[in-house]
Amino acid sequence: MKKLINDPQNVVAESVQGFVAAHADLVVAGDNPEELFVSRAGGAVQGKVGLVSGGGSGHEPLHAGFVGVGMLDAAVPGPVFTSPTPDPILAATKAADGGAGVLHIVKNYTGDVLNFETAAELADAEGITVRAVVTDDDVAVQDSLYTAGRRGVAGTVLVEKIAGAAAERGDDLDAVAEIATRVNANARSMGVALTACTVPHAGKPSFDLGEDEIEIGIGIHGEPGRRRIPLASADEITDLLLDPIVEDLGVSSGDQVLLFVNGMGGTPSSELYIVYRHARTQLEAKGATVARSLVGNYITSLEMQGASITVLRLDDELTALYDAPVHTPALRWGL
Amino acid sequence: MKKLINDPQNVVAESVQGFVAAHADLVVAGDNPEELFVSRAGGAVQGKVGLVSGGGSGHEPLHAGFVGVGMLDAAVPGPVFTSPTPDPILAATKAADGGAGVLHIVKNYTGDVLNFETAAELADAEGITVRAVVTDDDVAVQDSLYTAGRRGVAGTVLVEKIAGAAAERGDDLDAVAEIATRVNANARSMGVALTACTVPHAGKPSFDLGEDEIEIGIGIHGEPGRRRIPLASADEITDLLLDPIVEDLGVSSGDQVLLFVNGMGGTPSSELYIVYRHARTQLEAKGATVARSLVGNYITSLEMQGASITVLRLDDELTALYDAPVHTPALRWGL
Amino acid sequence: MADVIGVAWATQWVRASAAAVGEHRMELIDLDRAIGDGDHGENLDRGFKAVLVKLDNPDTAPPETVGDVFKLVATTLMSTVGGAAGPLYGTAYLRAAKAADGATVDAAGVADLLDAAVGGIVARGKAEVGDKTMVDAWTPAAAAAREVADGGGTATQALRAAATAARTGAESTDPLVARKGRASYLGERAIGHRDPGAQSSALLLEVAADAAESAESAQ
Amino acid sequence: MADVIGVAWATQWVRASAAAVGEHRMELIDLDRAIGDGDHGENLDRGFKAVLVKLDNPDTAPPETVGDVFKLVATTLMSTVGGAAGPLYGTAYLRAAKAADGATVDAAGVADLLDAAVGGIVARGKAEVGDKTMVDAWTPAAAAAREVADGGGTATQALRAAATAARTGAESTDPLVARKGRASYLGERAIGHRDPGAQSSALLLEVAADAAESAESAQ
Ligand SMILES: Nc1ncnc2c1ncn2[C@@H]1O[C@H](COP(=O)(O)OP(=O)(O)O)[C@@H](O)[C@H]1O
Ligand SMILES: Nc1ncnc2c1ncn2[C@@H]1O[C@H](COP(=O)(O)OP(=O)(O)O)[C@@H](O)[C@H]1O
Ligand SMILES: [Mg+2]
Ligand SMILES: [Mg+2]
Ligand SMILES: [Mg+2]
Ligand SMILES: [Mg+2]
Repeated sequence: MKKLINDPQNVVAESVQGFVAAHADLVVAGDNPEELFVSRAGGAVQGKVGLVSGGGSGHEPLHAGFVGVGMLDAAVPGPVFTSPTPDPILAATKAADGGAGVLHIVKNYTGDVLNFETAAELADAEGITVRAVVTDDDVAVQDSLYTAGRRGVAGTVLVEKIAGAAAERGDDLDAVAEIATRVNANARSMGVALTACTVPHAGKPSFDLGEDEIEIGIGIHGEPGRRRIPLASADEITDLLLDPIVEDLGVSSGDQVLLFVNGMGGTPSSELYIVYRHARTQLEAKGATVARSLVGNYITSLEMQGASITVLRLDDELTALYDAPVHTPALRWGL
Repeated sequence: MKKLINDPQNVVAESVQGFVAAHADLVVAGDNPEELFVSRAGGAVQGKVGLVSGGGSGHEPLHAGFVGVGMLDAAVPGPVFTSPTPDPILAATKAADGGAGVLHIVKNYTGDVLNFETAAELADAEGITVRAVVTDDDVAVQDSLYTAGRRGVAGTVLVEKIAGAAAERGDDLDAVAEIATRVNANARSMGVALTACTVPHAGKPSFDLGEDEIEIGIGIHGEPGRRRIPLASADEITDLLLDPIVEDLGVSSGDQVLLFVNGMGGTPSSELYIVYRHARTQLEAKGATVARSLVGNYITSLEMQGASITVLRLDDELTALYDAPVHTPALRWGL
Repeated sequence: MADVIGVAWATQWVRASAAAVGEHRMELIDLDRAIGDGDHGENLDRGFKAVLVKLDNPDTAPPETVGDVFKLVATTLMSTVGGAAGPLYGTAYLRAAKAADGATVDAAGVADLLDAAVGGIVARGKAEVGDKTMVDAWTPAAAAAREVADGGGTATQALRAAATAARTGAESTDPLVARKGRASYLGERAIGHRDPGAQSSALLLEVAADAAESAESAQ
Repeated sequence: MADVIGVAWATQWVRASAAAVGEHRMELIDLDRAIGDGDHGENLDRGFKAVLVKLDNPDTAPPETVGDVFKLVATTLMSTVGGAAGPLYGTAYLRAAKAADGATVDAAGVADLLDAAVGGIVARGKAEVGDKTMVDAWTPAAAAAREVADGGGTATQALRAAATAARTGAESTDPLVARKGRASYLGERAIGHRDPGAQSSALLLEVAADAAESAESAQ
């Protein structure tokens, strides 16, 4: 295992220390290292709905990189690929509460759902109204009685951005939750891994992949994908990711969409743009208009080589909220 | 070789096509695919000094990602790790010329210097005044009669940002060149590779590194570094990079510095922040103030795992120019 | 032959659990790498290490009942393990703590606390037997303990029967497709792999029986 | 025995160069991977392929003199190779084109054009013999051709002598520390590796001699 780390046990803590030091104008870490969370430097915004997200670490910049004006109020980084426990989620929820209630944005994994649920109960007991929106945009997983449901992946970034803008313009808790639900309902994602990633505490790759194999339909935790196929061209791989998205979302002529090509951490941006290029061409061939684009490493799996494609169907309100100013360590415009 | 690419010959062209499609509000590509360059969407700004940079591809977002308001006017992406030829540099220079002359920002490599030199002569013959600033911030290479001089590496990003702001505020060509020279003179960098990268046309890693070895003092072209050492902790590696920088730059108590931790493309941002954390602590221990920070993938070596540290000594003018608004695909604030 | 077990056993079980989880950390990580995200061993190891720290903290009153021990385990796992296993094991121990409110536990008491644990896991995770989760270990374990109790056996015998059944239950997950948790994303690819949570459950119940037997033989 | 070579030879040399560079592409890449950035073979291959396209373009007038051929090579390499080798080779061929302005070249002419090429490379790159660059191949090549010319040999003999000297010159770079180009960053680590530009130079001069000899034997 080759990493720029010290003790594997301290990876998350030290990384967050560096992160808050580098972005002290935007974010602070909570006082208690046992209940690690990151929140806006200025404290909760009174009267504004607070947005809290979190989950296992290793997906940076998600979530802490999206704390700031127009997006999250607090983020809870758990151990690498492991949902945080209820205590730090509760602490973050308190820090984010400006009296108008708090929205939990939770990626659909058993651990995340259970720990956020408990934290919400505890927050409720302390008089904070909490609503949760669970993201599940990954079309690689079938949503059926026979699975834990679809996973929350890259669409979560768009939920955080757009719901964050809704909260910033003064929407109440129900309205912000409705927007977040709407974004999730209109977003679909699918990912591919060219290489595995290595979790620091495990010290070895999360799966073994031959030199000519790739994993299609991976999640963001180094788990194996739906199937393993021979290495193919970027255009072919793009089709394998995009087709199920387009089908599941029912993209049709005249649709305005946001096309988000996300890197898994170890793929150069030049390759992401090659994927973007073909995905855009294919969407346009379907008669859709790619009205907004996002290309880069936003929700990663450590140093994994690979990418995911997310398509979000836009309406005028979602577009306006996406365009609204945002100022966070990892996403910034208009400010 | 595992990459999200189609034909290795088309990597740069297809990637640039995706890039300009995704950022059509900011950039356009020149018409002639034989003379590939990227320039501001609105065309040259009349009366403003034009800034042009370029070099081999594979370092994205450098340079095309820095074309836009407050930074470059045009960028010339050569083949992967190969300096572009004079023709596209000339074409970019013409596109960037708003009548106030053009500054070439050239990283100090024999090929880049020679090709930009020729382009400048050709531009001169067409009546465009060109000045060149050659960046050479890499302390891993000794600047002596016995080398091609120090290399231009991550400091180049800071030169482009700060000189870009000077041009935007209306400085004339000599003044912009003076600022660029000043940034370069006050910047020092050094890098480490944990893994090699694979140039698409070569199809195999640029060097072979054992599972427990790292290369200290690498450049940005997958070339081997100054020496190979056993894998060490992030803090130890950070010291190995930072110490020569601090010594060469003569960082002393009271200095205001910008600390830039740059990823080589395949290293997760969590690790970059661990490096940042220790580098910042060490600089502060020397009595310096880390007044500005930049952490992320800005000048990469394809999918290489590794990082570089750059320290720029600031003065009030450089700080103000660094803070000035910038709106490019890869760097954006204040707009 | 002792037919009741008490706080000494419970404390010894916890210590042995921490040791066993530490020892099998990598095995559990590897099982989870195969069909999950490779953190199960790390998560439990972090949790049980924290339990030990609490248990040995001179400032907190030592637990007086079996229930006290389980409560300490429950709250500590809940606040240190995270992931799916944290809330699931946390709830299991919390319900077991409520079920074991006396100073000692007989065979029926063992069956009761295992039933409570199963109830807690199912309440949180909604899994059934055959879904390839820890439920596949705990459910047969509780049933086996009940059978011993109903047949007039001792607490120690009930625990051993539970441990044996849990191990068989864990092994029974090998050929299954998962319907809950992360492994469910894999579809058919999960076949042939043991569920890490079922494996850790069997491990914990085995050291529970070991602790009871060693207490007994020490008498 | 022919003592002059002309446009047919020059054209044949260019075609053979493109073939040789294509064949040795990976070898040159590997040499450059070791002490540079691994693109030298790719760069030259791209450049000479473009030269062939220009040469075979029915819309452009076929070159009439040796100088015309070299000029076409010079401008095409300059605008397609990039890196250090593009301007250096480009300037070499450009200066050689000026030196070879007649329709044919004798042994002295070969020495003249090689001298001009060396002059061009040194003017652009400022390297000296011993700096571990292509200069280490071209300089002895030019000197060897001059010796043949002064001794009354043929153009073909001058080229063969140049090729042999260039090969020896390329080999002489193996033990050197580099003082110019990318390899200079490596310090002592460059020792034991051949300079890729010197190697490609030897290759080109070898096919120059081959082209002259095959033209001769065809006569
Ligand atoms: N819904 C569920 N019901 C019961 N057990 C579950 C459920 N989901 C997951 N588990 C158990 O949790 C184990 C995984 O735990 P762990 O790896 O620590 O958490 P995570 O899956 O969040 O990484 C699985 O092996 C399985 O036994
Ligand atoms: N200053 C110089 N003078 C002469 N030859 C040089 C000089 N710098 C580099 N070279 C030659 O160029 C070769 C490298 O060419 P190439 O790999 O195509 O370019 P780059 O170094 O830009 O990648 C070296 O092997 C060397 O022979
Ligand atoms: Mg996990
Ligand atoms: Mg090169
Ligand atoms: Mg797990
Ligand atoms: Mg090279």
